[in-house]
Amino acid sequence: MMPDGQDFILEATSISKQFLGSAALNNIDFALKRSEVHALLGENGAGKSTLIKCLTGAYHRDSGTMALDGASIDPRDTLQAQSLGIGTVYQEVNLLPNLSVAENIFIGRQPMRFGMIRTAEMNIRSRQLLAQYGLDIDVRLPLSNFSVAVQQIVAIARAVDLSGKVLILDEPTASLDTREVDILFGIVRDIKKRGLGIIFITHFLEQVYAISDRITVLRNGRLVGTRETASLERKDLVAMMLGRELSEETLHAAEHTASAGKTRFRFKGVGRKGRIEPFDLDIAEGEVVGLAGLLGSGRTETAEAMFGARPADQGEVEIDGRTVSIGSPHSAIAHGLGFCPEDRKTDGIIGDLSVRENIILALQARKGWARPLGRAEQNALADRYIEALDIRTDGREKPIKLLSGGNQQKAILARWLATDPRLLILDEPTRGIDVGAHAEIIKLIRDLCAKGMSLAVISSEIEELVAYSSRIRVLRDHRHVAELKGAQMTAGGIIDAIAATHGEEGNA
Amino acid sequence: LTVGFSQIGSESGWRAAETTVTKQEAEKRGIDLKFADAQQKQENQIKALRSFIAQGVDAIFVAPVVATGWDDVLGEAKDAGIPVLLLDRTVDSDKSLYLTAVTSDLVHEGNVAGKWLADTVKDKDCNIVELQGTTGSSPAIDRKKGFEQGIEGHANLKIIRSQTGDFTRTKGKEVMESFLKAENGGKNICALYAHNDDMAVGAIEAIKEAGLKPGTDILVVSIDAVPDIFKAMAAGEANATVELTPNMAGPAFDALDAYLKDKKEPPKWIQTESKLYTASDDPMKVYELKKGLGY
Amino acid sequence: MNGKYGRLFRRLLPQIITLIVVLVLNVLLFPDFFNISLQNGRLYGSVIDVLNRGAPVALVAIGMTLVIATKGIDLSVGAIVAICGAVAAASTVAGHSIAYTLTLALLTGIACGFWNGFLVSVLNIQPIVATLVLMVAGRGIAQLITEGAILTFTDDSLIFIGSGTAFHLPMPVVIWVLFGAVVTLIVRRTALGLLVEAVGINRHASQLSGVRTTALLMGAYMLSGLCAAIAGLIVAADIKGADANNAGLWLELDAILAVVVGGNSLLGGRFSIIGSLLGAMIIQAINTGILTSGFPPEYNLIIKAVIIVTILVIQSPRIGDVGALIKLIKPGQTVGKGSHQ
Amino acid sequence: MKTKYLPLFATILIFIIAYALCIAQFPNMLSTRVVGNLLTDNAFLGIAAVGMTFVILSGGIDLSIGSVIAFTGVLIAVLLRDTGMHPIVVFIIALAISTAFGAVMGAIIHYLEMPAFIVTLAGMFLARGMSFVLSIDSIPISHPFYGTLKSFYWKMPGGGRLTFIGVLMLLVFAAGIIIAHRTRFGTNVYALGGGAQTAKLMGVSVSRTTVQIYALSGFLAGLSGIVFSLYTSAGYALATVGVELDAIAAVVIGGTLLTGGAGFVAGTLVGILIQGLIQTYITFDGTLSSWWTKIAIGLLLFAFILMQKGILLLSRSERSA
Ligand SMILES: Nc1ncnc2c1ncn2[C@@H]1O[C@H](COP(=O)(O)OP(=O)(O)OP(=O)(O)O)[C@@H](O)[C@H]1O
Ligand SMILES: Nc1ncnc2c1ncn2[C@@H]1O[C@H](COP(=O)(O)OP(=O)(O)OP(=O)(O)O)[C@@H](O)[C@H]1O
Ligand SMILES: [Mg+2]
Ligand SMILES: [Mg+2]
Repeated sequence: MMPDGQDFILEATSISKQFLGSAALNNIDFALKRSEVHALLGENGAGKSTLIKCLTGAYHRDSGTMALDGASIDPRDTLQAQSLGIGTVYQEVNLLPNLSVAENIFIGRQPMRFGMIRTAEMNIRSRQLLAQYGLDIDVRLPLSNFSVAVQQIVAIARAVDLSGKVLILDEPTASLDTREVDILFGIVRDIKKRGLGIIFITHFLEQVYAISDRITVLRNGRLVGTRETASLERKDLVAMMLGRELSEETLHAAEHTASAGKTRFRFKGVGRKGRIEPFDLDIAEGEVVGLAGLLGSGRTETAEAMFGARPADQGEVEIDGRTVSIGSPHSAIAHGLGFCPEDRKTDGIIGDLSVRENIILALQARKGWARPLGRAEQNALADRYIEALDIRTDGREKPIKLLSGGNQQKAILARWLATDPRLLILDEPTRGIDVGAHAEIIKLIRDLCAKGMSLAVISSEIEELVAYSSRIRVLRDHRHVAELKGAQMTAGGIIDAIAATHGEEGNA
Repeated sequence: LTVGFSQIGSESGWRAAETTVTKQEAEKRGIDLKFADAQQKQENQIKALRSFIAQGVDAIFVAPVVATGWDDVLGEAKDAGIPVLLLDRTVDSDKSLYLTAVTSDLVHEGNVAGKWLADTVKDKDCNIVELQGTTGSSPAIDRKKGFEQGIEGHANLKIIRSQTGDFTRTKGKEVMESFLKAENGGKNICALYAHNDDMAVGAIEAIKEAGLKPGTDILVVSIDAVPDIFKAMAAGEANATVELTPNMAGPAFDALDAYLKDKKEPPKWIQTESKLYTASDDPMKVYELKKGLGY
Repeated sequence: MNGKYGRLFRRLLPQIITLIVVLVLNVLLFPDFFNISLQNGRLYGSVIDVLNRGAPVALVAIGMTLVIATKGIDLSVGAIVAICGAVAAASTVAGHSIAYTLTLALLTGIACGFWNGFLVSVLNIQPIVATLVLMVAGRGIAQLITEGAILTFTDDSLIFIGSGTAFHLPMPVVIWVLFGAVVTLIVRRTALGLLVEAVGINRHASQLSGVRTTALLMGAYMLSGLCAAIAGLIVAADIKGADANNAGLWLELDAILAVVVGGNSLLGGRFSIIGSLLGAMIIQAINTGILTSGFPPEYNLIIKAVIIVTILVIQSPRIGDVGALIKLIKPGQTVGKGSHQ
Repeated sequence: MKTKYLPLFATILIFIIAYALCIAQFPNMLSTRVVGNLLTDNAFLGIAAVGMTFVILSGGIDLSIGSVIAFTGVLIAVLLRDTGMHPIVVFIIALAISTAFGAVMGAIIHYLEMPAFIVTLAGMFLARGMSFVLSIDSIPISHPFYGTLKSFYWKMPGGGRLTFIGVLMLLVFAAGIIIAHRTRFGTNVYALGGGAQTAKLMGVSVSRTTVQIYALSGFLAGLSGIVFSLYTSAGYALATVGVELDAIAAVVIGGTLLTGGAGFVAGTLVGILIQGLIQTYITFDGTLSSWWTKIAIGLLLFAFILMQKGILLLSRSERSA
């Protein structure tokens, strides 16, 4: 062991940060070693993202000191942090949708000649960079042309390329499937060998154990402790995070018994040209249909066609035996559907509105503008869901954009639960949600089904799908290719069904 | 015969009347008039002139929005052999660049108004408030200058407040309201001089609403002679106006005709009359005469 | 209840203070500013002038507030003012009844708003350009109706709208106060306000939540058209004539300014109609102050610019943050406050 | 074809179609005179619109340019009249002032977090007011250097003139295109338009870029003022009222999104030409009254926007089919 000062590449002592009276960080000490992957864990709203932002100059900490390589630093903004060799992927994909993929990767450090950007060179280098992640896309296209997952990979590639000393990843794997996660981990191990320090935030405990060397846990803005991963039991880790034990029963979901009632929703030949091939799907009362597939396989498109977000241009929908037309979200909601979209930042939250208003929005929209929910009623609803879903907020009037990512996700879920839908479509509902809440939500899904609600759930977490689905649809290249039931529904079975596609990734 | 006419725009009733009269005059003579409205912008007028030249019209009429900046385009017209006649305002380019200018004398108009006021109030002390036209426009500058010249040497006449009313009724009324408040409910004011009739008509409303009698308690003199001021005059609410005739095109066409037929060079400036109208001129009759001219 | 009004008061405090400061400035320049007397059964004085002359801006600002809340903007209001004034004048001159005339003018305004709303919400044209079309063409339409002249009328009931008196107050004042109150109540007592804000902040997410974004956008522009129509009636009635050339000229800029001075964000979302109305009064108080001050007109614009900048600097989200001011003077220094995500 | 360039191609296509239609009706419009005029008459507008393009690309707006053009013109005229300075010195002074003016507006917008619309609206009042204070009269400029500059033109076959200012505009556009697409500053401008917060997290210096953008717009407005003073040989406080709206319209017709982040400097050039074409067409027609002129401009504007939408929609559905 080398002496202390040599050992740590990044050291932060007693970092504090207040937001309008409420303390987000309270005297946090944090030290990152050379050549280590350091997992930063904690519940939603524990302060992980805030700590990252303080370290990289995105926020100005109220107090505390920082040192990089033993020398005291004080990054004034992210630009300076970058030039110090700290590369970061922030929690929400923070890239510019209007710039090309290559420009996103190279902004601020484009290859230049005679004061001009060498675009061709930049594009070639971007392609090479992304190839390491198994991504073969046209880097000249605007980033917004690609799915969240691709954007996530671009963000990672950019940060890795930027980081000379420290790489920080804030929930980078939230929207990636297993294959991409494996690729990412390969790269992380690689740069770890090069002597960089890596901070890694995630809510997937398997990933923590797969990659990290040490773990730091935060709770309510306070440091709970730092441990060697190898010597920390999973159960103890959860207890550190939650401040209580999580019962085995909730952690490991019991087999779900399909209690299929009578078929309620029937999608016949529904599809949309160029986006999703026509498919048939019946959903019974109390049933959970899981949708599995690789990124870009057409799961979101399926959901959008069902909900009328991008209305289907063929096929028909029957509800309780009657043919209905679903041409817009408004009509879908009127027919008892709900849809929790995957990209919470652009499709989910109404940033400046309060948590309360965000929660009641869909219900209010369904009732129409002329029948406003009374204030007391709104408060009651909001409070109910804040409690039920354990949304961490300073109160229901806090603008939702100021909540932590996971808590935003819960509020959006609450918005739909408040409408008491008969069929709820969830696109990656547990993205960014902590272990405790994760278990809660899975339990909630089961309860809802028991009460007769039908669900269609899209998730990249296959274990999770297995845990609560009655049936699982497998998608490939914008087509529904298989349906797994009962005994077929094992993680291995699903991966096999998906893997049949491997090699010819959907690029339409 | 094709004549291109670049009009400033249609910012007031007077200008609408000028356009109407020009079209009527052209029709009377069987001339094909190409009309271009410049929306108050000199650059549009220059563009219009260039287009006229490109089209190869026989002559160009232009009512220039501002005096400066015409040398180039007038030079181009000259090169192309197209005579240019200025209506209603002149330019400060070389006189060889245009055939003639048919205009009134803006300074003179103000002067006539000033003289009338001086003659009317005689030796009595008189505080004048002035409603200026759009700040920076040549009628506003010249009519102010002319009026000041007209009352020069009469120490009893004093302009106590002067503010722009943008040549519009609404602003005329609003500004007059503030003058009245600021000058002891209007009791300090003896006369109003407005750079155009529209502002005067608006101001008359304000004076009435303040409980004073326009035309008696406060004398009202203005310029343009649009029909509505004659109505006010007939009602005793306005006292005098100086006419700016909308018929600039008539004399211009005559000059053009003579020039094209007999190569007769017209004088460089054809000045229109700046006639003073007062209540003694049978305002209702003038009103009837002017009503149909498109004011 | 108390808390709710307390919040409202706090939200409007900067505007109220600004208005007071501007009024105090006026009094300094012109000591009789607050003198009010009763003349012919009507209150008379500079303050009344401010309320009265501010009517068109105030009315237009009501509609503009909602349009801006949806992340839009309506440049055509000035033109709609001209059109509706011209329509009303033409209608009375043609001998139609006052009821017919008013209905026609107001419907015209709503129709103009419908056109804007259609371009914005159905054809998805950017609001600034969509309304630019009517801004340019609209004044032409108004001139077409009046043939470029000032169309004068003598119908007393129409004139009453502009220069009549009710409760000792000029009619325009009564109209804008009442109309502002009605719209505020409708918007706040129903869910409309919330839905409009949601659309303005995140149109796509709102739509996915079942909000009828198209209809709401349409409604906002139609309200803006209606407001402009009422303003058009007032402007025409005030001078007993429809001046298609000048009625409502540059009114859109004043209205937008009023909305912003009223503390509303041009980026859409949260809005306050009362704030905008206060903003309109602040602007009118400045205008009236400039007129009574007696400075030469060449200085009007400079004075206005300086006052507006001062007001906005004071109301800026960064005020109290002395660091920002220092930073403005010598850029490069950091401010010890977090930026928001 | 890359999606990105679709709006640009749509605009160019529309321009070509529209020009062809005009020629079908007025064969005279196919002359070098008309083409030369299109460039010369719109030179000042085009130059200012390049600045406006950058501002709009960054998600801002600059309402002050019309007033700044007028102010620069008056300032130049006053300085040339009252001092013995050479026009080139005067130009440099004028450009320095207009650039500084823009930079200060940019600083206020950024550091005080005030909306660009309002800051530049105040700037518009201020610049116009300052020109009034300098002189309410229109001041002619008769310096021989102006004559020299104006004598630089190329007489095209057919009688049209390719003037100094017309070429200057094209050069400014060329420079604008290079700056937008080939410099870091250009990428930063687009980045700001895509989201200032995000751009900041990605390491773009938002403060510096904002100040630079408005300074550039101020600089180009000043240059446009110089061109306008060459064009009219005068300085006049009431000149170029409402030019900001023309410039915004040109930028938007050229396919740039007002929300920022997407668009092209080259598109603005086409936008300017389209507007010039509308005006030329109306003058050639010559039968429209003042009001029909306004209505026609509005309708043609609308038609162009619709056609653009249509072409975009068509090509999108074709690709996804
Ligand atoms: N700009 C802000 N203003 C006010 N409060 C904030 C702001 N940003 C974060 N917070 C609050 O600070 C706390 C910590 O948030 P943070 O985003 O760091 O949580 P996190 O640990 O990253 O959670 P998650 O796992 O959900 O991402 C939360 O309660 C959040 O509401
Ligand atoms: N790995 C990839 N490589 C190239 N293009 C991709 C990739 N992943 C997604 N895309 C593109 O993004 C588009 C949108 O994908 P989308 O996210 O809607 O699919 P999905 O099946 O819902 O996936 P998920 O929900 O897992 O993100 C796809 O149609 C595809 O064109
Ligand atoms: Mg977080
Ligand atoms: Mg998806």
